[in-house]
Amino acid sequence: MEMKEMTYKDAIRLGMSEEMRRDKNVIFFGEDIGLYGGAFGLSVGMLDEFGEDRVKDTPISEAVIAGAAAGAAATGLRPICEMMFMDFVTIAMDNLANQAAKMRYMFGGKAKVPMVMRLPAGSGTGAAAQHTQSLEAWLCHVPGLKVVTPSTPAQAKGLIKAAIRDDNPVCFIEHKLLYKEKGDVPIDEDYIVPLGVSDIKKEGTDVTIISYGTILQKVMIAAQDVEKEGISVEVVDPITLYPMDIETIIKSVKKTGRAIVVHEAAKTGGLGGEIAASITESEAFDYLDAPVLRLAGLDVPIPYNRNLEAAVVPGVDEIKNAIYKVMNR
Amino acid sequence: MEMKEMTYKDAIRLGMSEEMRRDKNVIFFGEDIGLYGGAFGLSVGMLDEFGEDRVKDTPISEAVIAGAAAGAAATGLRPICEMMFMDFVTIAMDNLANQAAKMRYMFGGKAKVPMVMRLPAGSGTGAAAQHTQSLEAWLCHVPGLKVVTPSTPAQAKGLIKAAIRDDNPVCFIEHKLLYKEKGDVPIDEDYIVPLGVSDIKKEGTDVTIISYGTILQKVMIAAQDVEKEGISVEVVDPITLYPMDIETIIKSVKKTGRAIVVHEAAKTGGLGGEIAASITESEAFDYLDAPVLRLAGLDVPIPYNRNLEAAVVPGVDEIKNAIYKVMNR
Amino acid sequence: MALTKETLLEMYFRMNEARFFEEKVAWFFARGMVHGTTHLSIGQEASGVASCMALKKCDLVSATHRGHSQVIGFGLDLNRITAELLGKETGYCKGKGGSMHIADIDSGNLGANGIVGGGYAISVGAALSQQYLKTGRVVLCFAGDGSTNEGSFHESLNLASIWKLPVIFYIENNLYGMSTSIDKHMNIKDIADRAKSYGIPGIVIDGNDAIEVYETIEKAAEHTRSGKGPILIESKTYRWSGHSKSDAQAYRTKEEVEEWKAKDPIKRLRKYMIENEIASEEELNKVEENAATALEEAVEFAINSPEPKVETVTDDVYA
Amino acid sequence: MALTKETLLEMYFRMNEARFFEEKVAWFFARGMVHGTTHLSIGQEASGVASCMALKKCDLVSATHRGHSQVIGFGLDLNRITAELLGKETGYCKGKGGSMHIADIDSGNLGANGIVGGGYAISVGAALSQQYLKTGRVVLCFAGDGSTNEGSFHESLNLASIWKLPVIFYIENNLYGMSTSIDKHMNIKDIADRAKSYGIPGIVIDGNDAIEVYETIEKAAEHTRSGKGPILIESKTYRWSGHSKSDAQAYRTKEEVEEWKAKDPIKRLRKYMIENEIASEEELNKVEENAATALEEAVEFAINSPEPKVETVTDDVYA
Ligand SMILES: Cc1ncc(C[n+]2csc(CCOP(=O)(O)OP(=O)(O)O)c2C)c(N)n1
Ligand SMILES: Cc1ncc(C[n+]2csc(CCOP(=O)(O)OP(=O)(O)O)c2C)c(N)n1
Ligand SMILES: [Mg+2]
Ligand SMILES: [Mg+2]
Repeated sequence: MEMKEMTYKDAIRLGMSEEMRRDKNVIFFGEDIGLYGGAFGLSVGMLDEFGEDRVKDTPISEAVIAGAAAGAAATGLRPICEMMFMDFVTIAMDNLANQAAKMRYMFGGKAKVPMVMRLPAGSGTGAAAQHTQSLEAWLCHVPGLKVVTPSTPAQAKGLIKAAIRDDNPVCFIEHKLLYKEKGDVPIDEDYIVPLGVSDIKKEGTDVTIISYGTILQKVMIAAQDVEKEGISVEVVDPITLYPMDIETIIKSVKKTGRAIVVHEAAKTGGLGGEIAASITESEAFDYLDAPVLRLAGLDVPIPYNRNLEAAVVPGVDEIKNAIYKVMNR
Repeated sequence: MEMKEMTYKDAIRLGMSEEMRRDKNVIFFGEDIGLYGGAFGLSVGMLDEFGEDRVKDTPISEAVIAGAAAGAAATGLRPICEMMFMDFVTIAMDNLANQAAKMRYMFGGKAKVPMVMRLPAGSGTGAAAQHTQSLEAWLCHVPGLKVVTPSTPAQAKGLIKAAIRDDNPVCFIEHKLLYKEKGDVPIDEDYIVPLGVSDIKKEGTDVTIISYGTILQKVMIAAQDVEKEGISVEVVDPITLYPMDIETIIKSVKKTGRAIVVHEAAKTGGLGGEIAASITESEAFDYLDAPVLRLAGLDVPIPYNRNLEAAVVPGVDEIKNAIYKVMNR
Repeated sequence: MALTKETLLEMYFRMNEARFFEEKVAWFFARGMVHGTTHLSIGQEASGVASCMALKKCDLVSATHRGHSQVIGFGLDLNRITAELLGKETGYCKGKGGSMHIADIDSGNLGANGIVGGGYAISVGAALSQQYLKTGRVVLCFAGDGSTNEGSFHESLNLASIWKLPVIFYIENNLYGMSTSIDKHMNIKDIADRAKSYGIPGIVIDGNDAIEVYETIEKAAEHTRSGKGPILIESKTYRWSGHSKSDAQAYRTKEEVEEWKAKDPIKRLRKYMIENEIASEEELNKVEENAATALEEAVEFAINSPEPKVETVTDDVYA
Repeated sequence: MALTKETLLEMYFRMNEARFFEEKVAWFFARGMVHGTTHLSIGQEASGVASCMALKKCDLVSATHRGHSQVIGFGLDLNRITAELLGKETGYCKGKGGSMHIADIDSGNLGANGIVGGGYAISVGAALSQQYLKTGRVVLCFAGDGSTNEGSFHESLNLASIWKLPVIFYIENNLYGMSTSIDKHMNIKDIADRAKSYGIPGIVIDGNDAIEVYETIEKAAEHTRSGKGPILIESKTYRWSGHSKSDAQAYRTKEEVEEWKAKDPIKRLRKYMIENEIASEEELNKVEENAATALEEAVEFAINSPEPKVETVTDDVYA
């Protein structure tokens, strides 16, 4: 596959742009996404290429952004809409969860709602409690939505394309701290990262770590570190958080006998519980040599101060300690 | 304790009324709660007793209902507000999760937000997808909120009183199907069900079932049924869903060696995962004779048709089968 | 375009269908034959039916929780509406939606909505599709007076205005949002005045006058179809029944209800046609009979339709 | 009440404090010395300061993400504001809030807000407390032009109007919501016109004229304090800097910015005081110097303050 190095952010833009070239029914709207290029500069240049009919600035009105996407999707378009920060989806939850997600089912299978909602998430930017949340667990608890999140530039491109082509409402969670991460991205316009397929990011035999998003990088560092000490870690990135390809995870845990779930979102009510419980109630239970551990954000709003903010999310050392813990049993 | 038989609904009203008599800073507002007495007739008579200054009808404006409660709570009142159906909290999530829950922490501990949001939840009423959800898992994933739910009339009274007296935003989830359930309720005005204390509803030795809300009744029936067959079930009702008294649950599981979590909310992303994972990662792991099972609602929006609706939520037979399953290992 | 006799008779037919249908719904509920709740629009038939009939065939409609007159006015099949009410497999939503979610996206019916104000943003999106795809179609968005206090009203009208979308926001002001009278839920006389916040036209009409409703919507559709942007219409009307199946109606007087019953929109249309010699008593009686028959057939169809199979509970969550 | 010299000098002092503070903030950011982002209100000092100063001592204020002038105008301590910006333990929020969440509920400052429009409903609630507790206090709710398109604006103004709450909704219209100019985000000229949707007064003022701002708010506070209900004020002003720390400002011309810089509210107040012989050049220079000194001290205080202990990260989630 021919590759080009680019950032996560550029990869998302490329994926969106390719789909917009391919299908004129794909449109894109949100706050300050046009001339300004989005709060993170992600969509810079898209207005120039696609024009005001297809790249549309909205007023600051998150509820109607989500609802209009649902309405447009149900009537022939394939809208991509953006919440400037994932935290603002709190304003759009009715339109997302009560309308977009349920329309098809409520109407007996007659509606189709092919929309994508882009959601920049996560902490580490010093933006404090209302601009740093990781709310994927809420979205995964809404039947009718799909929830995906890429952790590399290549995934970002392939996954946004798959999300746009999907006939359902897809929540596409982006990690702000990854925006500037670089990586090789297939330039093939048919390169797709299919929804619902977990990625084994690293093979190993002693312990399986399930993680996604920004913190996956710390997991990889921890995995490489302990490898030197003779502990072989398998790392699985689910990519699609809902509906999740749990089979791949279960298979891995049956092999390793140990599992740790690591995410940035607050621990209580986070996806860690869902994944841990799914593993434990599966046939992998009989293979478990240790309880499935969860390592996640503290149950606090995200503080502003840099040190405090950093203290909320597990670091490499904590991940290594968790590995030692499951190995020592 | 002197008791009086009354319904769950009347018990909530009694609890609210007692607190409003005790503390004139407790006020109550929401849609059609005054003259109409609320969509479920829960607050009938309260307008008469407390007058328009304290029992206030609002327009249909869920966002400001939640936000005004937060603002009033931060400035000296102790408001109780109502979402007519829990499903409508989707419209109020910003004010609830970004404002009420975070204010104290964001402001360095200086705000106090003693508000209660009442949330009638659950299916079984034929009200279809937008009037039947059980969204407690969302709320439990918001540090700064407390989440409680009573399953009996006595609890309902004692818990609403404790919620009103608590100095934090408390989400008080009510089960519509329980509204007409009768039970003995202490008439003592100091009767309180403290937040953060799980209730062992029934003692047993073979398996622990953790459940709450409407479906707890089915759990009790199933427990009594299997008791006749020689299986002794311990049933724990956490009552406070966040922050949960998990210690009582862990202790129970260490005793029984088996655990099942049963709830009505959709399985994926539901609290079942949280509870199961908390048990598994605790010291109870070493005592487990079987994986912790989760029994929960199907991952679908709630359908209208009576039979379909009933099929979404686990029934007594499914609970019994789950018990057999963990016992047979 | 002047209203033809044919159109008027069809309107009269659908208004009667709606009335008979809802009387039957009330009957079903009184007997506990239906699950859930329902919101009757008896008394609002001119508002719901004549407005839809003023649209062109392919225009779109978004309905409310009080949507029976609206969907019958739109021309949905009474059999399948009734079947849906009874939760049957043959219903518009295969029994999954019920009274509050009757929908038929294929024919442009974007669905009734259980969320008050839930139709606003959906309608904006549907109108965006029409504009972008240059279909020449418009969206008629039904909503109630109470719903205009939801944030979604504000965000939706503003966005529709900026983008000049082909959508008519049509507020059925029946004087109450549940138990709360309009003077308790807003501090202005006419909801239509809220149009000024968005720089769009706002019009008040007598929602019990089928002719005025029809002609206003026809003109409004023309306006918005031609690219002039959205329009807000306030249709003053009244619901005769309680808010939903259980409502003691302590918030209004019997006199008020009687006063409005005297303004029956169906009788009024009948009188108009007779006084203007458009149709004879006999013709109109015949139309009424036909409506009654249609309803009987629909009920029969619905009752004889099968329940959805329980296995279908997991169908259609995803496309 | 005529504006006393004392008040005017204090106003001038705080406006200068605000200006110096924000210039320093920009300096900190340019050097990467501050974490996060910030929104400067340079050019809006009259709007933010004079409005707060027109309140009575115990009145309440809810601020925005662009809240530095507002909280300085309110009279919060510059030391603790600066410390908060630097995330220090001595800051108003012990370092947990930062630029977007400076708050001091004890003194009636309900906090800046990171959610656009987040202050509306909070202010309604705070005003409800004042009304219910009969404190005689009013709430001044700051918001931006862009925020008036949020649903929360609509719901909050409507509820405040019905309940006749003592709250002033004060919109700082700086012509842009981030990059989106007002004519692209709404279809009307004056936001104050939106007051009509709620049956409350709506007033447009020159937000760069400290005197007009002060006098208008003083009258508005009187109005709402006396039980006449809320009021909407649109203060036309302009931000000189970009929206936040990173903004290429492609959406506006240099000429426009220069035009508004010529309308500097601080120079204007100075000119007014000199022309009306309220204060001499020397007096005013002295005030400016004092403001500069206050800022220097604040910076020193902040820089020398300790970082919060990492263990405090789990404090104060619950009361
Ligand atoms: C978001 C939301 N809030 C509240 C309700 C409960 N509810 C259903 S209908 C209704 C009254 C609606 O009033 P209006 O918009 O005037 O319509 P009407 O019922 O009079 O036709 C209410 C409060 C709801 N379904 N959705
Ligand atoms: C709910 C929400 N949506 C979007 C944003 C991102 N954002 C922050 S400030 C801003 C512009 C606000 O415009 P305006 O209300 O006019 O205030 P100004 O910045 O001009 O002072 C935006 C879009 C946010 N913080 N909150
Ligand atoms: Mg109404
Ligand atoms: Mg602005």
